Amino acid sequence: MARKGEIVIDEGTCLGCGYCELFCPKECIEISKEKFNPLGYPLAVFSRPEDCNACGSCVIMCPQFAIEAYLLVNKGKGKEIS
Amino acid sequence: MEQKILARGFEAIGWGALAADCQLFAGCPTSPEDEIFTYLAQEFPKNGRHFVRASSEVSAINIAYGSTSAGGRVMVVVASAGWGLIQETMSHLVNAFLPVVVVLIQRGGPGAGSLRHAQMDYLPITRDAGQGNYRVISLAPSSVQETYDLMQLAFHLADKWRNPVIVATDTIIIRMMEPLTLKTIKLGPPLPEKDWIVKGKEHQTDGIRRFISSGQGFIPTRDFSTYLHFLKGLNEKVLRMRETEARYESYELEDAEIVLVAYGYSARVCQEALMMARAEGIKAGLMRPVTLWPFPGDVLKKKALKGAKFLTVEDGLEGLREDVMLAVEGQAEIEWVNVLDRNESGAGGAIYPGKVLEKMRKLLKGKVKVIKKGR
Amino acid sequence: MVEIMEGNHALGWGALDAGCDAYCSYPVTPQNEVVEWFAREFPPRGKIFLQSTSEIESSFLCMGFVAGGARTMTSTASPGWGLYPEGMSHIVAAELPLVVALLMRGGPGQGTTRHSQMDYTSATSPGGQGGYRNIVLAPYSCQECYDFVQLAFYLSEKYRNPVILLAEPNVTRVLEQMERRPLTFEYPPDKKWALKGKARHSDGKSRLLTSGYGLTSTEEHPSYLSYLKHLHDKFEQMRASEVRYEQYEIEDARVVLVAYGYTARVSREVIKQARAEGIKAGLIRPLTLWPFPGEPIRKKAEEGAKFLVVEDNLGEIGGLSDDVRLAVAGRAEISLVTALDRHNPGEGGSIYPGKVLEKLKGISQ
Amino acid sequence: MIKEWVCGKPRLWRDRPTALPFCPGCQHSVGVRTVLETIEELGLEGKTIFLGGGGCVYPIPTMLDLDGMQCPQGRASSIGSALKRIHGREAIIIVYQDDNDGLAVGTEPLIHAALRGDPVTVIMANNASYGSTGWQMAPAGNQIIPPEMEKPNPSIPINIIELLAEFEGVSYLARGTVSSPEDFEDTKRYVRTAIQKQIAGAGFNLVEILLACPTRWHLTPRESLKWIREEMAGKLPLGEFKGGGGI
Repeated sequence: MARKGEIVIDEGTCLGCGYCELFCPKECIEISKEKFNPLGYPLAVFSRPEDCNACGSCVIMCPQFAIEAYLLVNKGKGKEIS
Repeated sequence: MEQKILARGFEAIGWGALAADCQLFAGCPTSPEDEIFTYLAQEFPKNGRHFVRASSEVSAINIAYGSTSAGGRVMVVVASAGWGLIQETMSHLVNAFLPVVVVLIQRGGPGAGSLRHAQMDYLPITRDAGQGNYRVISLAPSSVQETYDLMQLAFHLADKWRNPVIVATDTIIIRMMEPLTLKTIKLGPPLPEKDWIVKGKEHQTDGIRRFISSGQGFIPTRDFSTYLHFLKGLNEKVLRMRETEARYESYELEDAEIVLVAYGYSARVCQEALMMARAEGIKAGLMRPVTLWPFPGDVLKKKALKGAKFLTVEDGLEGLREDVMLAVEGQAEIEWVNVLDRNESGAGGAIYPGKVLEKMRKLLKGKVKVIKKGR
Repeated sequence: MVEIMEGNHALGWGALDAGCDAYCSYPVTPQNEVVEWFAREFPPRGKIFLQSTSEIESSFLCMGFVAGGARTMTSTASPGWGLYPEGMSHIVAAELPLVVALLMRGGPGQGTTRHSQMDYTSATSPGGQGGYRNIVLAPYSCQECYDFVQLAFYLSEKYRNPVILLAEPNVTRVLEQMERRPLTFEYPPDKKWALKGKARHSDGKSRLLTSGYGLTSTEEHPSYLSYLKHLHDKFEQMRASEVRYEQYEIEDARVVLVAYGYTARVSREVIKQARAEGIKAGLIRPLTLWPFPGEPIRKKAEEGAKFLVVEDNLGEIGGLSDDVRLAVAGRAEISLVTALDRHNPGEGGSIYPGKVLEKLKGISQ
Repeated sequence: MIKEWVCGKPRLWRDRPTALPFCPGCQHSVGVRTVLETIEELGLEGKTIFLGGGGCVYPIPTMLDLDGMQCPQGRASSIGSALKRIHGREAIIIVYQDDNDGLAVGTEPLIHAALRGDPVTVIMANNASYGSTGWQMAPAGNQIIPPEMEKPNPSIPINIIELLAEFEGVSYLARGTVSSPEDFEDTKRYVRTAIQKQIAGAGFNLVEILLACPTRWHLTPRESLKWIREEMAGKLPLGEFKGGGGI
């Protein structure tokens, strides 16, 4: 089964620079036109989760360290979800 | 008709330098003087003057040393963090009798300190911070207009005494915006022509070479033959400066029982405190030194002999208090408001008029520890 | 065991016996002998000797040595001292201990290559930014060079603040008898603040040093004002408990000389000659130029004594004479013997006992 | 299904409630990430001393769970040389300097640390500007700064790699960027080689990282990265220039 990934973007620290959107090979992230953080910066949004394989390109390019990447696996020592 | 504009403190420094026909600016971008840097980068080249971005304060002051030897009026701008780097060359400028205007923007100290305002460099400004014994006239503006005027005075005094002059301002004064009247002020008789500058033998009118050295006394020069001869010359110059160049402003000093002593932005805080005190019936007055050195101590001595008490207000650890103690010579009580009396503990805190008034009331009731012991 | 040695080398032996680990400086006349001693004696003992590229570099290399917890010394002379204020201000701000030996040479500027006492003010009311203070010790013999440098290491670590040894080359170049007996001090136990790498600290927590407490808050100093209050209290503590001075024939003295360094040795000779001629003269010699011993001077002023400050600089514009004026506070007359009273106009001129005695007689009528 | 953590904020970076003190698109934190990840991978976090310079990088040491120091403007490589002499092999010294810090007032410490061959690793984060001081031009950026900035006194940008290449004491010199994930991996490899050279005591090593500073260049973050690849890397070529290919 293909690698299935997921990212979590911390909206308190994202400043909407757009590097994650630029470098995601699968275009899963988008700088939203509606959501803004308290300082007025546009926020990055995980718009197309289906293609994400947790490659981490967005994570290493984020200057605010705002993104955490996870891998969705059947078993392992990670956090249990539904 | 004089032009009247709304200007900020750092622009007044630029306009003042242009009014005094300053030929060269050398500096290295350090907060909080970066606005001056950006402003002069536009203004100086536009008016055919040199703007030199040095790699550090050490090279900035030495660029000034070189260009003043060629005769043009020269200025350097440093912030407190970087002030320690120019002291060796300041001492060399004094030995070589070379005029340079150094604008110091005081910020929190010591070390990198803070990026905000402070008045913590009183002692290094007024004493010989570099090697050897010397003194340098230091002027302290407390408004945008006065910054503009004192810049012109600084260039005049530097050329008159052939000695560096310090304009000691700070982060608040350079960032304030106030009305500014642009007029070149008349500063006494025209100064003699600089016949000591170096420009290549053939350009000298008398064809004789000129020689500038900061080792005067160690080697014989045109003006001084031996070390003692040089020391006598330097000592006499410093004493004449001390007698003739002290300047201060006084506010309601005549009947004052409490004399506030403060310079720069602290003096404006004291003017406010003065009004509040007078409203309460406290006979208070303010002496604001315009020249930090030579310190205008005589007026304080006269007030001390008439039984006045003193309150020095300074946004620093210590410094101004020492000069007041020296001037008053133990004849009066001296209380002290300093940086530890600020209103809040962050780097942006400030001394408020209320605090000054509170100390005045305590001083009147005599409930204050009298500062008699030495430094 | 008594040895014959010059003061420059005594500074080195004293540093060694105080457990100095690292020395870094830039050679400048007249302190080259100190640099040469460390270059010869430190490397074979596995200690660090580093000649820097300028005095600015010396001060910041030393800041690195002390930040790592090494007991460090540097030395310079007047022309180099003009480049130290920036480094000193940062070292004081980061609360790091350092010993600085400063040999005074004629100034200002390039100045002469011989002695003077013209750096009193730039040592006691420092030239760097921020209005800080350093303890300043003034040895005037080879033995005192040896003893004071050990005291300087102790005081610098006790207060985590640089200590300056102020001396003249005509004192430290003279061959004199001295006895090498190490002094013991109660040093603070360990340097928890030093940088070694997180794992090498007992509690495994990382350390942070900074010289910008207005920009950064740490556990030790959460706010800028609490930091400044701490500095202020530290300087007041030094003022209260670190004053040191010596007095010679002071009880019945009608004229009190105040001097340190070589002019203090001149003054001791003058007292002998004056007493032989019936003039009751005494000497107060500050061992710490900062904190300044104002107390004994104020006491003699209240007794109605006159003062003669003997200092090889431009006495009129401050230095020792300012501190005496502050202590006397207008209660007594102060006269000066200054560099302008030197015996010959060349750079080698000095203040001789004859000149001081002449002035002494003038004011004791 | 299990959610397994892959990567995210560097472990050595302390938590902070608000956004980093950097401008949007500023890549100083990405430059530091190359260093932090390398230190973690080589298991050196207990021995590392992180020295930050002045300007925009000044707050970085306060945010790291490493022994560190906020050094005065330009003096970090001197302080690093001294610390290396005391601790020797026991400590790994990382000097993280902005180019306004290292190439202006810091030239004397940098050049003489290289001449002495002190085995410290200097990361020269070059964004061609003075950053928080007011975004004046820094020595490395003079001529190559975006065109619309008129330059009062243009001077040739310092190419620190060429300057230090001849010194005997220098064991490794490389220049990379972080303007794409591939560049990030290259730069991280350079940083890793530099630290390994320091572990082996092979002498002074320096890695220059070309970083975006959108605020100073008056470009959007995206345009800044494109500008680095096209303009900046043209004048300051990338790659390993001395001591490449392992120890």
